[in-house]
Amino acid sequence: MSEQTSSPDRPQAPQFSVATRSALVGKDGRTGTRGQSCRLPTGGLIERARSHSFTFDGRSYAGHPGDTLASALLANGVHLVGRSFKYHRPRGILTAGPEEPNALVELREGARREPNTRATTAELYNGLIARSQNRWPSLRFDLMAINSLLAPILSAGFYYKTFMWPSAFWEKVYEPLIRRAAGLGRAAGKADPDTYEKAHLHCDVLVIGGGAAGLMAALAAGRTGLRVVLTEQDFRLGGRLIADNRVLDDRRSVDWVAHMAGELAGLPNVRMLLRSTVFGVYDHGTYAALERVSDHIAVPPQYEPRQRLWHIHARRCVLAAGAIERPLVFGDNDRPGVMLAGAVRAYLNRYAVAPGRHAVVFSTSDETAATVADLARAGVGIAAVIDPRASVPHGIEAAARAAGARLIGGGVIIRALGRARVRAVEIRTATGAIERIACDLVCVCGGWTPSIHLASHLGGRPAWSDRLAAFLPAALPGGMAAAGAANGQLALADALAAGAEAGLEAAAQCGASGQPVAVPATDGESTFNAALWRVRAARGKAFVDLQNDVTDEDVALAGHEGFRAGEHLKRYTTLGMATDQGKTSNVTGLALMAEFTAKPIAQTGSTTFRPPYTPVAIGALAGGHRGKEFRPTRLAPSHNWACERGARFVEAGQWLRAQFYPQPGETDWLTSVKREVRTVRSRVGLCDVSTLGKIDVQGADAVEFFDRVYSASWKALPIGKARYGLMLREDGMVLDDGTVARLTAERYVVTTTTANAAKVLQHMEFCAQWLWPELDVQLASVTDAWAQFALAGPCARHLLHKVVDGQHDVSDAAFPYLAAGQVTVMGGLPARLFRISFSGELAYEIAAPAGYGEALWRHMMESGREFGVEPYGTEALGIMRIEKGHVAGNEINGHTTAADLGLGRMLSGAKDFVGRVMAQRPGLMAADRPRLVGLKPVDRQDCLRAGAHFIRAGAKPTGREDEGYMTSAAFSPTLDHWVGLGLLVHGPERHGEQVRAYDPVRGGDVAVEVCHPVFYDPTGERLRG
Amino acid sequence: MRYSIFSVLAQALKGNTGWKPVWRDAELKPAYDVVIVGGGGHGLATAFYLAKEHGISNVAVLEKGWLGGGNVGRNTAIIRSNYLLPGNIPFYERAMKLWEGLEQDLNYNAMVSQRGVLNLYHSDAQRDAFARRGNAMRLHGVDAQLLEREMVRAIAPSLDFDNARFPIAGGLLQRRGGTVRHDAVAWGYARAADQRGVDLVQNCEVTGIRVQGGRVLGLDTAKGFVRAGKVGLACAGNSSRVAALAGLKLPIESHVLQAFVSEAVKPLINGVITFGAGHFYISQSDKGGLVFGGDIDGYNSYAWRGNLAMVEDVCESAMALMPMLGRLRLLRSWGGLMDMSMDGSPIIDKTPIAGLYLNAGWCYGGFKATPASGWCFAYTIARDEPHALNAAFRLDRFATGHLIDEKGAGAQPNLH
Amino acid sequence: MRIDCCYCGPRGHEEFVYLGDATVERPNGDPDQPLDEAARQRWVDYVYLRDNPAGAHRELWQHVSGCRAWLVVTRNSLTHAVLQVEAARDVALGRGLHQKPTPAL
Amino acid sequence: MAELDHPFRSALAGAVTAGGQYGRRSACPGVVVSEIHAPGLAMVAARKGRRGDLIAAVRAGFGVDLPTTPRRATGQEIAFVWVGPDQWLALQHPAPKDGMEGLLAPLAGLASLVEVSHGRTLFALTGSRVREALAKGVPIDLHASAFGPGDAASTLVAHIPVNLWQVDDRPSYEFAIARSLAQSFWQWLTVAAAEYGVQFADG
Ligand SMILES: Cc1cc2nc3c(=O)[nH]c(=O)nc-3n(C[C@H](O)[C@H](O)[C@H](O)COP(=O)(O)OP(=O)(O)OC[C@H]3O[C@@H](n4cnc5c(N)ncnc54)[C@H](O)[C@@H]3O)c2cc1C
Ligand SMILES: NC(=O)c1ccc[n+]([C@@H]2O[C@H](COP(=O)([O-])OP(=O)(O)OC[C@H]3O[C@@H](n4cnc5c(N)ncnc54)[C@H](O)[C@@H]3O)[C@@H](O)[C@H]2O)c1
Ligand SMILES: Cc1cc2nc3c(=O)[nH]c(=O)nc-3n(C[C@H](O)[C@H](O)[C@H](O)COP(=O)(O)O)c2cc1C
Ligand SMILES: [Zn+2]
Repeated sequence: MSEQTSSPDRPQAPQFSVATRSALVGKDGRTGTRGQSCRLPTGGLIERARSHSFTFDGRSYAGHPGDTLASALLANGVHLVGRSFKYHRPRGILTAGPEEPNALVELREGARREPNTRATTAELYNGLIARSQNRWPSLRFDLMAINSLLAPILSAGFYYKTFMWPSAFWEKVYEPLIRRAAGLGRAAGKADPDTYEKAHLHCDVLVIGGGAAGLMAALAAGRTGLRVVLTEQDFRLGGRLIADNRVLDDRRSVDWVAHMAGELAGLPNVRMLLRSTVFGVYDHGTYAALERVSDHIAVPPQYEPRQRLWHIHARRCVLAAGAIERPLVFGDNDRPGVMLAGAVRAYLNRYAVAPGRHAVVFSTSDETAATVADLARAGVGIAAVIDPRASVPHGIEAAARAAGARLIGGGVIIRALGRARVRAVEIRTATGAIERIACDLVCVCGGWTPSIHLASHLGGRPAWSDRLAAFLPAALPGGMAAAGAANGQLALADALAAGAEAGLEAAAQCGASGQPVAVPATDGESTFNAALWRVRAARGKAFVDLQNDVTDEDVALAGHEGFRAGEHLKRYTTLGMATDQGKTSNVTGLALMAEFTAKPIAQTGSTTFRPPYTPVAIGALAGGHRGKEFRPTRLAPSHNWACERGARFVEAGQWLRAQFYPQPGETDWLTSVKREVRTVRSRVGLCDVSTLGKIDVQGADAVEFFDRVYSASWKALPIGKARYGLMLREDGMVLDDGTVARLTAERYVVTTTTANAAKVLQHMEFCAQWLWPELDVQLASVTDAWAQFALAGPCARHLLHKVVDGQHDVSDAAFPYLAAGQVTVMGGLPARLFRISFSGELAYEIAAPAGYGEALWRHMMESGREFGVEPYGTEALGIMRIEKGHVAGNEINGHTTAADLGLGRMLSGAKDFVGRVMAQRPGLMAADRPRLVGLKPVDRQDCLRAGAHFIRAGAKPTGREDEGYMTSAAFSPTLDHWVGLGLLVHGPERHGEQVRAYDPVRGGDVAVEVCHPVFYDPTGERLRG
Repeated sequence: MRYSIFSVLAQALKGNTGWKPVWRDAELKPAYDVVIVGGGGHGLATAFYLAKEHGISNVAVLEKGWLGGGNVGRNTAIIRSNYLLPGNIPFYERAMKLWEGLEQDLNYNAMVSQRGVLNLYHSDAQRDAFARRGNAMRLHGVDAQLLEREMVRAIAPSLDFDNARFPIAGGLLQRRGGTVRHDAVAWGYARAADQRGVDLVQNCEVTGIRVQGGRVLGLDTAKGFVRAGKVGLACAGNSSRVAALAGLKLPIESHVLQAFVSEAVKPLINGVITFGAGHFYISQSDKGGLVFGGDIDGYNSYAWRGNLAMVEDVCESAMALMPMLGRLRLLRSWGGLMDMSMDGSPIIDKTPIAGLYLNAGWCYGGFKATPASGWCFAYTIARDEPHALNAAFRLDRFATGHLIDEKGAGAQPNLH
Repeated sequence: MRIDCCYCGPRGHEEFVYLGDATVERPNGDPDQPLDEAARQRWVDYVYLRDNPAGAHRELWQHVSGCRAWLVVTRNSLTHAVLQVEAARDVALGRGLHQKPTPAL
Repeated sequence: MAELDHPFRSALAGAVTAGGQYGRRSACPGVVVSEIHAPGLAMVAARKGRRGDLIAAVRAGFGVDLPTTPRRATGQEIAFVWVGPDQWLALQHPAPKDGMEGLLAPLAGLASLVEVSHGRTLFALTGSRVREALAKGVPIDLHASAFGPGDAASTLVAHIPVNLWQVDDRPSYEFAIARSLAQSFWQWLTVAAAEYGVQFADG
């Protein structure tokens, strides 16, 4: 496959470079391509014509397109690839797939460094850079390997029993040491420079896995014409068929796969996603898949993501994820060169790599025959074939004979010898004799574990099969069926047939029918496996979970200490908790626990399968939603103008609002904000309040509706008037405040606070649809439709005259405080005018269609120049509302009742409304609830801070003396000192009293005087002026 | 047997063959003075403190599955006492104090690690709200520090300070906050309770509560009937179901909360960090995995598993806060069952049925409470009255209006 | 999770907001009704107490990013299987409690 | 009404260039976007118990059968998109002189009418790769077999609420986005479609 990325819409059939493949390899033919001493001279699905150079731990090597990092390393004779988690034991390559526990590397460099990358799935590209990890100073010489000597102390759970004394040493000494020693690779520590994207895919039938079963399923379903998606985690289709040498209908398996790929590519309704792992199954037919779009090249091409997260919505799913081979548990079974037999076959057949020269095969499975044959065909010497069964099946015997290999029936390996690479094995024969056999490769197979993970993600527990010595899917997610090795149908013929049937059945369940797909004839095979969970009386450490260094002794110890349930075993020993999630070890661990506790495995139970099936980059799960694009940004109508004016912005929910508008020469925000406040108080200012929620309410019962959702009564609100209203939650606390203006007999416009706009609309819809569906009331959000600007200040009316068209009388008499009406502005533009004031000045809000908002704003700025108009931002807005004692989000914070806020008079006693009854509970009516007051510093120079707590003067600051807190504070340019609002116990009765505003987290402790919350124009003359 | 470096060394020489079971797998006896339902952190701690503080050791803890298999075995292990409201602070601070002495109390290393909890703020209003909380903590003698942006940068330089949608403005730090090895809490309390004679009975689901004349008589269980002088319920996410066996209806909904762990990497983050502009928090386990989480999934569920949208939401926040996480891989996600109460605060109280006591409503924050919850619940059961520390956690507060609503979210559990 | 909105078809639950139990009834809150102990308890039941069943659960969702309809969804809280989706308005009207208010004075 | 001195400002002003190309340069960009300038839009919601009358009135007055499922029905100039039970988005382009509320005035009493012409930004999208680009955000199935001309939906795209409908089977779609979010939507679209090349055509 070329370096061009495969685009999802152009699925490419895998291209095989099989032309060069020849059956047998000469004895001395192993020198292979350019320094790749272990590359077989022919064969393999690699592009020999091209080579890729790469480095591992700084040394350069060569490989070919079609290689993984692991196969390329093995081609170069590199077996030592990593160090283990706990004991820092040298480790090699165990598998040829995503289940790899050992061969984890740091891939790439700099900000793109990816720790813990499995060499067995990393596709080779030119210039690939990889390093070994979790070793110091070097892979060959790792000082931490001392842990191996301490192993008797470092048994499972040892840390719970020690490091307790002295107590303070845990954080200071022990833990930092443990933390430094733990962990695997190093994170880049820099922002990820690549991009990720998400996409949705809908289909009738999803087929997970492109092996024998999956290909058949996809074809069978695809031929019915339904929309079929086939996902394959590998960069090639075929599964075991490209790893093994099989014959299907007289085709070699690789050719059969190519043929099937061609068939599928010819069906426009079938979509193939390669390099795409289905990693999670979620409710109601949602599958999450990760497509590695650009991981097989050094850097993603411009405009393309590194990876893509697919949300696949499928009506039916065929799980054809195959099976994972199990290693065997014997002494020092972790030595580099000990490999899964199936992986060895994959390296021989698919990658044309001989992972050794002298092999020992140690297997409990009838598949040994294939391993022996493939080794022999590749010219690898076979020192011995060891089968623990007393009577070895004929097939294996024949294969061994054909290969000229010694067959040791009833024997076991008790220990592997060698450090950085296995050099011999110690075996015990049927007679009990101990013998040593030299070798550099040990092919092990302890049977197969069906990949049932995805079948269990929704909680369905798998069922134990004694016959297969494995768990099989049971209680599958709705719409899912399993086929092939994933379903325990290990034999190829069975897998093919099961796949074809499952594909057709899935289609039938979607209502489509088709012809059965002809199942190819296959060469026969025996899939029998005799479970051997561990070699007894082994020597050395016998690992069950290789990555987390969990041994059979650890399992035994857990059992001994009472951690016998499968889940206890896992948590106590960490078995199955490493990056491979125990794909090669869980079943063995459970079986050993069953053995130690003399219970059936079914009773020990499997541990829980959880997403993701294989680890998924966090960046991919976030997609494009990071940085500034984390959440959408809402822009107000004057945004553009404010940018031109150099405004500072502040986030208000999703909105960006102008916080203040600095002028040339103003260096600190306070100077700007003071100026803005003074402008409003002395001349006129303009503020964009479009972010307030606006809801259009119509209907014959709109008034009745308001009566039920607001605390006060609305029956007397005349047309052309607005009023302030308060809304409670059903629990009696204040939900929001805002205005309601009556435009016509049956039409109103409601405003909400910016923060609560969405919540209030939902609440009103709830009331209208669920609580009182009999009312004739229609709600529509018009927040975005209108630009709304406040113009406030003594000159506001002068400015208004210049904006509102002449025919409208906006004199105080004709348009008094709280008037509301429709007008035209700027020569015919329909607008709405409200005389409401948040600042306490004479003020109006003009609303115009949002597209003309900027024009209106510019117009007002221009025509107001003669009055000295200036824009003001949220900061000045906030100061002025504090000066006026208006409550806002800081006070309406979900903790306060109307009475707390001094708004108790707004609760009508004459009607039912949301929150009325619950507001009468004793806890909400208690006399000692903190209530709204104003605060000023006794020493007028002192600064006030919201968040300070009130302590009685002279009292010691303790929790018991806590009497409330400052909700809002601001420097008042009008009064020339700080002012605050707060909630104080018995507050309204304490005006004039001095209390402490205690703010230890900011070092504040200020004497403040309690006062009425309205600091400015308490009688409201100005706003009525 | 006592645990220490000496026992570890001695056992090492013997090939680790001499260790005793951490607890006896007890058989259910016909009757107990007190039966605790639920072998999670709170149930086990309650049993321990009943024995230790009140000399009541004829006690059984009944667990329907395996000990510690509930939320105590799946939470993100954060401990802190940075609460706002007076009903909460002293209680959580007691928990913190008990954590600080836990190893010695239990002779078990649960790895209480006070590496700090940092809550980020992103606006002036949020800063003031944090100041209010920090001040409340200080008034109650709890440590709290308000940090400005540059101080946060010094502690956690790898956060996104330059390109964020919601820029970091500062943080509230509780240095004594941190994490504890969650499973070990269950095991440590189990071992210590067992050593004091408490029977820990696994695979023993309670299926009925027998009440006679307004007084609790005993329990029907998967292993038969057991008589009980007093019964304490500590069933976390399953509280409503178990309370219903006694005819009680609770102000609780069960919701799923997910958590996540990444592949293990070398140390990257020291303490706990929470994002203030989205639901996200993160720490790094001693093993090296980044442990993180976000909001609850948001609808009633007993399914112990989460949805994809929340996974994505959490990872979006993760990337917004720490864009360096992009190439690290999510290793595992899981869900637990939260007993979300109507005001977001717990209940430790007597019930209308004599001899029946309730410990529930922990929401997503009950792990940090474990020692104090066990301590107070034991007190309430032993003395038949609440201790001052849990006096506010009353069952009738919803009727009286004495709510403890830290978030001010009102009677909607999925908003707490 | 996917909810089959009775108006829009199956959508991801992230398009919806959740409110909770749909079986609780808002009691009469008219001020002329006596607020005796029983009435208080009805309110506490309505606002705070929940059956919280493990199994079929009738619950309120709003398709807020879709058609904005409030829905009564019957869903199994153990398996998440959605058993029924109804328009809340229809359910509410079907309860028959709702009569047109007397005209505003 | 005199043409105003102060022009209508598109929510995309400053963020796009007419004729501009975004993402991969290409002679035939895979996605072609334009903004439908200053359309007339109104929310039409049936008054309680008047749905039938409303449907009849719309048929009589505008020659359109109001859809009762998520679809868009078009008349001579006006179109109605179902957006919720008993709720439609009426649109006409160019906007009628007296505004949508004026145009729809005959429906008064049967429906509440709310002018939202300036509340939404309308995007028209087409191009050979438009489905692939949209799949990166639109969660619903836009495959020809599942969604065709006249079909409409409201959903979330990259956290942004959208109303969308298919116009023809080239395919072309129109998206209505809250004005304040139009730039965020555009930002998402240019990234999603970058690999196919995006052309912003002058609408
Ligand atoms: C993902 C996640 C993250 C969290 N993060 C934190 C955090 O960082 N900090 C924090 O403070 N808290 C956190 N929590 C909350 C915390 O885990 C819980 O509040 C706390 O564990 C609950 O108390 P517990 O340990 O007693 O519960 P559990 O461990 O759930 O114990 C309850 C036990 O009762 C048993 N039980 C139930 N019904 C019956 C029955 N009928 N018969 C017998 N036994 C029964 C259950 O099997 C279970 O073992 C988190 C929770 C989750 C799920
Ligand atoms: N003889 C034996 O003992 C024995 C044992 C085991 C397997 N086999 C062989 O295994 C094969 C069985 O066929 P099969 O199709 O069931 O299995 P398979 O292993 O051939 O194919 C499974 C495919 O699924 C892919 N896959 C797994 N999980 C995935 C995921 N989450 N997302 C995307 N792709 C995923 C794998 O990469 C693989 O290509 C036969 O060839 C059979 O001969 C034989
Ligand atoms: C703090 C913490 C750290 C964890 N670290 C890991 C880990 O490193 N590897 C792993 O596989 N799981 C880890 N888990 C998750 C557990 O495997 C498991 O998923 C979780 O306890 C819930 O149990 P369940 O998945 O069996 O239901 C961790 C859990 C917690 C709470
Ligand atoms: Zn809908």
